[in-house]
Amino acid sequence: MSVKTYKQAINEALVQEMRRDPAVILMGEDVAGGTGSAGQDDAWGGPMGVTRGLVGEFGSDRVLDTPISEAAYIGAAIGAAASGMRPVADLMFIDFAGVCFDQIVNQAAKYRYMYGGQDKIPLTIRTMMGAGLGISSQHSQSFYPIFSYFAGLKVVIPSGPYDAKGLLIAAIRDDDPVIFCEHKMLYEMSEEVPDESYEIPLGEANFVRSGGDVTIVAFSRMVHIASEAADELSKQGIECDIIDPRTSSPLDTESILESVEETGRLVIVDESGPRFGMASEISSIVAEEAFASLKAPIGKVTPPFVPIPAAPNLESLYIPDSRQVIAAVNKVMQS
Amino acid sequence: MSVKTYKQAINEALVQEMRRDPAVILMGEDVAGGTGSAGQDDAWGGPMGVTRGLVGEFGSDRVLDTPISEAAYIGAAIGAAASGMRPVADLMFIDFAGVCFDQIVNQAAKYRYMYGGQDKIPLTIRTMMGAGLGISSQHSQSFYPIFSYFAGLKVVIPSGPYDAKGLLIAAIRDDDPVIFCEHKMLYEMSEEVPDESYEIPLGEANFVRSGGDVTIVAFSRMVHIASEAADELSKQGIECDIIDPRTSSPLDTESILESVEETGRLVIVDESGPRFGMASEISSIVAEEAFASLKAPIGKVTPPFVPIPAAPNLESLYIPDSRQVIAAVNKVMQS
Amino acid sequence: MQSINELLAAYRSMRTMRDFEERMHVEFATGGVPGFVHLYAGQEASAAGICANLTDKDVLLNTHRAHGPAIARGADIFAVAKEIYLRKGGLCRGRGGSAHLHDPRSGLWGANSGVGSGVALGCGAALAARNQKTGGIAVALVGDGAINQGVVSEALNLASIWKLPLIIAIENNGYGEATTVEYASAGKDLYTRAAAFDIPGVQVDGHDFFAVSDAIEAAAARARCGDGPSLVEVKQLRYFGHFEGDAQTYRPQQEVETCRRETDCLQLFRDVVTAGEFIGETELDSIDSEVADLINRVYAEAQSAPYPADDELMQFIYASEYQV
Amino acid sequence: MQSINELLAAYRSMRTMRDFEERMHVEFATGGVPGFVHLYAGQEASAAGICANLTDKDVLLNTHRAHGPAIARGADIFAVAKEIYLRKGGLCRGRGGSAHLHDPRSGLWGANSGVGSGVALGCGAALAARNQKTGGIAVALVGDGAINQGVVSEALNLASIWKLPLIIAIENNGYGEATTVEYASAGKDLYTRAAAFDIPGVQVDGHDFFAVSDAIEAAAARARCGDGPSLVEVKQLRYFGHFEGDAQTYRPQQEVETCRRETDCLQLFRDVVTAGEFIGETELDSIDSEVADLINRVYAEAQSAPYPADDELMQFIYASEYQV
Ligand SMILES: Cc1ncc(C[n+]2csc(CCOP(=O)(O)OP(=O)(O)O)c2C)c(N)n1
Ligand SMILES: Cc1ncc(C[n+]2csc(CCOP(=O)(O)OP(=O)(O)O)c2C)c(N)n1
Ligand SMILES: [Mg+2]
Ligand SMILES: [Mg+2]
Repeated sequence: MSVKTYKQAINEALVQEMRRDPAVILMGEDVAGGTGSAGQDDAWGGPMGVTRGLVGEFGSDRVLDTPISEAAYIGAAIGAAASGMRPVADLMFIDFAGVCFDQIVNQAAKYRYMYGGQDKIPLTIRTMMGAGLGISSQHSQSFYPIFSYFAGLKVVIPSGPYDAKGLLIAAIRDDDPVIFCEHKMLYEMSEEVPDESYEIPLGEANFVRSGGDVTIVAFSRMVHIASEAADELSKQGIECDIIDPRTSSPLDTESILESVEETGRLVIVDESGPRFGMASEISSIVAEEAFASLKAPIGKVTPPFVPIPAAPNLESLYIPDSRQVIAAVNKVMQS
Repeated sequence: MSVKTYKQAINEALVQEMRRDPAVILMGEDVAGGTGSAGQDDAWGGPMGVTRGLVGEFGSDRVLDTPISEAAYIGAAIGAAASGMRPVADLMFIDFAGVCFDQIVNQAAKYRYMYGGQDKIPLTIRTMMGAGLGISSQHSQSFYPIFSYFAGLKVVIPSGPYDAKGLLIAAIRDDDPVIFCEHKMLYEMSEEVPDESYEIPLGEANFVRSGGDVTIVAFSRMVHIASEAADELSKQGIECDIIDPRTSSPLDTESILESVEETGRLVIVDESGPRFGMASEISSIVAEEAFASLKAPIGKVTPPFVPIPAAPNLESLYIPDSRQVIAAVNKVMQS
Repeated sequence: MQSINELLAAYRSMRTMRDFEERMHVEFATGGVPGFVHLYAGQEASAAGICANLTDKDVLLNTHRAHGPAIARGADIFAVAKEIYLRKGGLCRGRGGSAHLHDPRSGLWGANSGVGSGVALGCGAALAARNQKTGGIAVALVGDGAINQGVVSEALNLASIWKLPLIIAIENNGYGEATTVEYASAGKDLYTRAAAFDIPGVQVDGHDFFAVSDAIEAAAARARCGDGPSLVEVKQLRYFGHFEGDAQTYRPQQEVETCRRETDCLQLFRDVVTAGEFIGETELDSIDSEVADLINRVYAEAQSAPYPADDELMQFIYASEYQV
Repeated sequence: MQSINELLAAYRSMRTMRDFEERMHVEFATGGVPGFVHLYAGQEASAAGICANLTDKDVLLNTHRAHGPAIARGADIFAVAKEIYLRKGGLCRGRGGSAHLHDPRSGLWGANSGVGSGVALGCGAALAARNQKTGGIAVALVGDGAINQGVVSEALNLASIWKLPLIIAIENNGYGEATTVEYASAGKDLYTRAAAFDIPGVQVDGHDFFAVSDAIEAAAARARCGDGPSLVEVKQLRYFGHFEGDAQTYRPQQEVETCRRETDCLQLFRDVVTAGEFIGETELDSIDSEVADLINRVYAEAQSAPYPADDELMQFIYASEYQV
């Protein structure tokens, strides 16, 4: 056990899985970086340096720099997965899913079903989501709900280092395609993380906080925004349950329903879009399955319906913050 | 006024807009068909023959066959739209959005906003959705909610010939990118359609049927399934409102809420996926905004969470049918 | 050089593909064949010439024009027909249909839409074969229309820089739907695209089994010894429409007639092998009648097979646990 | 052949780009520059050589390495700087930032991610110019890394078969992020990809303004008279990292030093123009000091500009009505 950043936890998960299983390979743009150059190898170590050191230990047969050709290398990763490998493909920004969307939602997701269950596709796609760096609307999205729409995929959205390590190990060992969405504003977050390998099962929510007055469901970075809000609300005498489902497909609706049945009040805090997103989905499930328990309309705290602007003041207005969560909780408490 | 099929209505909308405005051009795979061949020109006339005859009248400068390169020609259509043209691009199957997703959701959707409002992108993408032809999971999807997630796009899903003509004309005249989703099982459906040109505004629901006991919201082909069910239910003494919002972005929530506030009961019938889809979105909106009016949990009739199988019996089980609608209505009537 | 047995097997393979398709054409016209059906007739020398050079470690990546390559690769023809008819016992349990024939046990991978993706998936199969040291290679089929998909160019580049044991076989039948290759694809010859990615490229007569086989043999040898990918453009003509129901008004009528008369791959093959002293017409004729008989049995069985059980709908979405 | 005024303008343009970037490098290091910032320093002869041949009917499609081309195309440099600082008055009202400088009134279109899309968008600009008979052409910039995006190959093919008035300028600076072009791109020279799509392709020294300008002049003439697209590979080196903050350990240290010393585009330009009798060193020096002064004013103004008003957040999503 030692304090590790999100970044280190992810790196450690990769290292441990690559040691354990020679079928695990890594590919992506600059996942080593510098292949074939006159300078230093492993000069880049992947987006944000997350994969630094891996090519040194595992060699360039298992850590493969790629051209800027996401469709080809994600496709290749699917083909390798169908052939018994266990590839981890790096898709730098979730936004770039646009250029390889067919590979993900049509090929990877449907391969097993469409071909009658003859194959398995143990593929993990690591990708980076989230606003906060001032890099505008094509590098800041959090559209993981889009993947969660499609049967055949699993979608993981870890909110901290401990979860990131355990969920990534589970994702790599999983026999189905998993989209693993890292939040770019969490890479430097640190907490105690076991040194040894461990799995957190996909589909099991984390009960972040127990309160009893109101249920807050939050994912990824929003778990921390929700916690800030809950601290503040506690001073006002309102005690929140916070549930982090950790995966949006499968989604642990049971844990959410359990809490809502007790509290009768629900606020969802999410960085994906306000329409057809996480908040809509959970609210619709709860409205259907815990209708009788609900004492107030469900509160949703999401970004507005707008592309993501770069300017810091506008971007801050875009990202849900704890004041909005507090307001939403107060509102559902009043009904 | 004369009886026209959905296909003819769409063709007529295109012809009339191309006559009216020289900036309207058409591009896509085989939208004429046979360009450069030794046989007949306009031999294909687009998927399902919808665009037959256009190249004859407007010439190959305005009706452009393309290579099988959706990313390039949708990108080109965006560039042409930014230059003052009004392109209609044909994306044969909605499923193929996978290979040009970046162009649609990152370039077209964000062009105006990201660049500070300097441009407009009057682009229409016509595409074909829906199950029913036994052509499996990569040619039968209805994931129009995916586009509706993104700010900057508009999404139209016409349920019949009259709507198809008026909405397509509105889409072409609209100054923003519109995804126009035609249902492949509706092309031969016919009804009275005016010969002259007319617009149906995007964002205005159609009140298909007035009942008062329960509200059914349905889109595209599902409007007809809902109507079948409503006929049957009427015999049982249950009278349904049926609302066809016609566009999912913008979505006419007002009309839905108005009806639900009267009936207190809602069933959504939709062919998009059961998660993060149309049913979830509408149910979430209604649960939030008409919470007090609701007398029963909202009913959702959607396909199951599974890729689309080809076999006719399995595909039939996949597609929502009127018996399921009747069951759902009966259920919400019982609470 | 093929042995006599290999030659007879190649002939049987081509004859089986042909008869299967001629019959399918008739069955479609009379109703009862579901979905979109793309026939391979006329192109048989390609699948046969390719498959003659593959081992059971190798992977052939199919296109939507899938029946011929599936048969040539040795997939159970009864299961092929049942899949096309979307029946129980079909290769994919009736879920994929005509365009998605997939039989990994025979080293046959099904086509995907969008078209062209097979080249990328093939990179992965080839990469895995190399990492796992199986000695296998991958052959990705791609049409003259599909070649213009971005993923194909990306994959050509990737295969080249990674020196993957991959063969890209462009089946250039002159059309992508109704659009001619001359219109849709810049450059006269598609094999020249290989040079842009530093890959050797050749063009062969796709009605000539021996030309195809020789080109693939050379490319396979190159791939197996670690020298990287090759591209083979196989020029040919399809005898039927893009899919069944296509009125084919974009083609001059005599195009197919001339081809059937003058460069039919089965006739060319017959002419070559019967010119020597080892194979006689009667031997081939008896294959013909065996095949005719087989095809009758195949269609009878497929047409009378039941549909998959209703409770299969929700099966095989995930390989691992998925609990909501 | 350029007039003296044109030469002086080209020099001023390159000097402005350079000074803008050198200053940006310093400002970034000391904090205060937001987002991801990709500097163009070293590559100025490319943007200047291209823009010297464009009219106001033409469109230049930028990449993420956007500052230089924006300045060369004549976008208001104050608005450029304000956009990079994400301030009010920025080219895109502070919404796009460094990588998305966009100024359609100057015939400058902003970059998009994914990289490479500009070539497809450029096909559209070129198509529109032809249909509208404006006489305009489009020039799409694309990096040596981005060239491996599928959409680029698709667009090359499309531009070729439609004979579009388009120039594809590959700015080959040797790297895509930390990855060398030698590793990532099959084939030694990128201009050879043109041949695969039946497009003329040439390679020029990208540190030599005149070489770039001549190649673009020829390509533009071809495009304007309806002969279709051309590809020009501009070989060069970037002086700074992929983006600011890049430690550049993948490059040998002397790589940039040598280039700065021996083939700097500004120095090469100076040497050529002062070799004749019409332009003297002092004239260029006075441009240098005017530019230095300008850059000071630009940064001062940008750094002190306010952020966009909060209520702009929901503006300009749609051009037409959108009521929920
Ligand atoms: C990305 C994508 N675009 C369009 C289609 C529709 N489509 C299916 S087959 C086909 C023509 C393919 O032509 P070619 O590659 O030459 O193969 P052929 O049919 O001639 O065997 C098209 C356009 C598709 N399946 N995928
Ligand atoms: C589709 C896509 N993949 C990856 C990226 C991330 N990315 C931004 S710039 C860049 C390198 C581009 O290299 P090159 O085209 O050579 O341009 P340069 O930076 O050298 O000017 C990468 C990989 C992106 N923006 N889009
Ligand atoms: Mg073809
Ligand atoms: Mg570069």
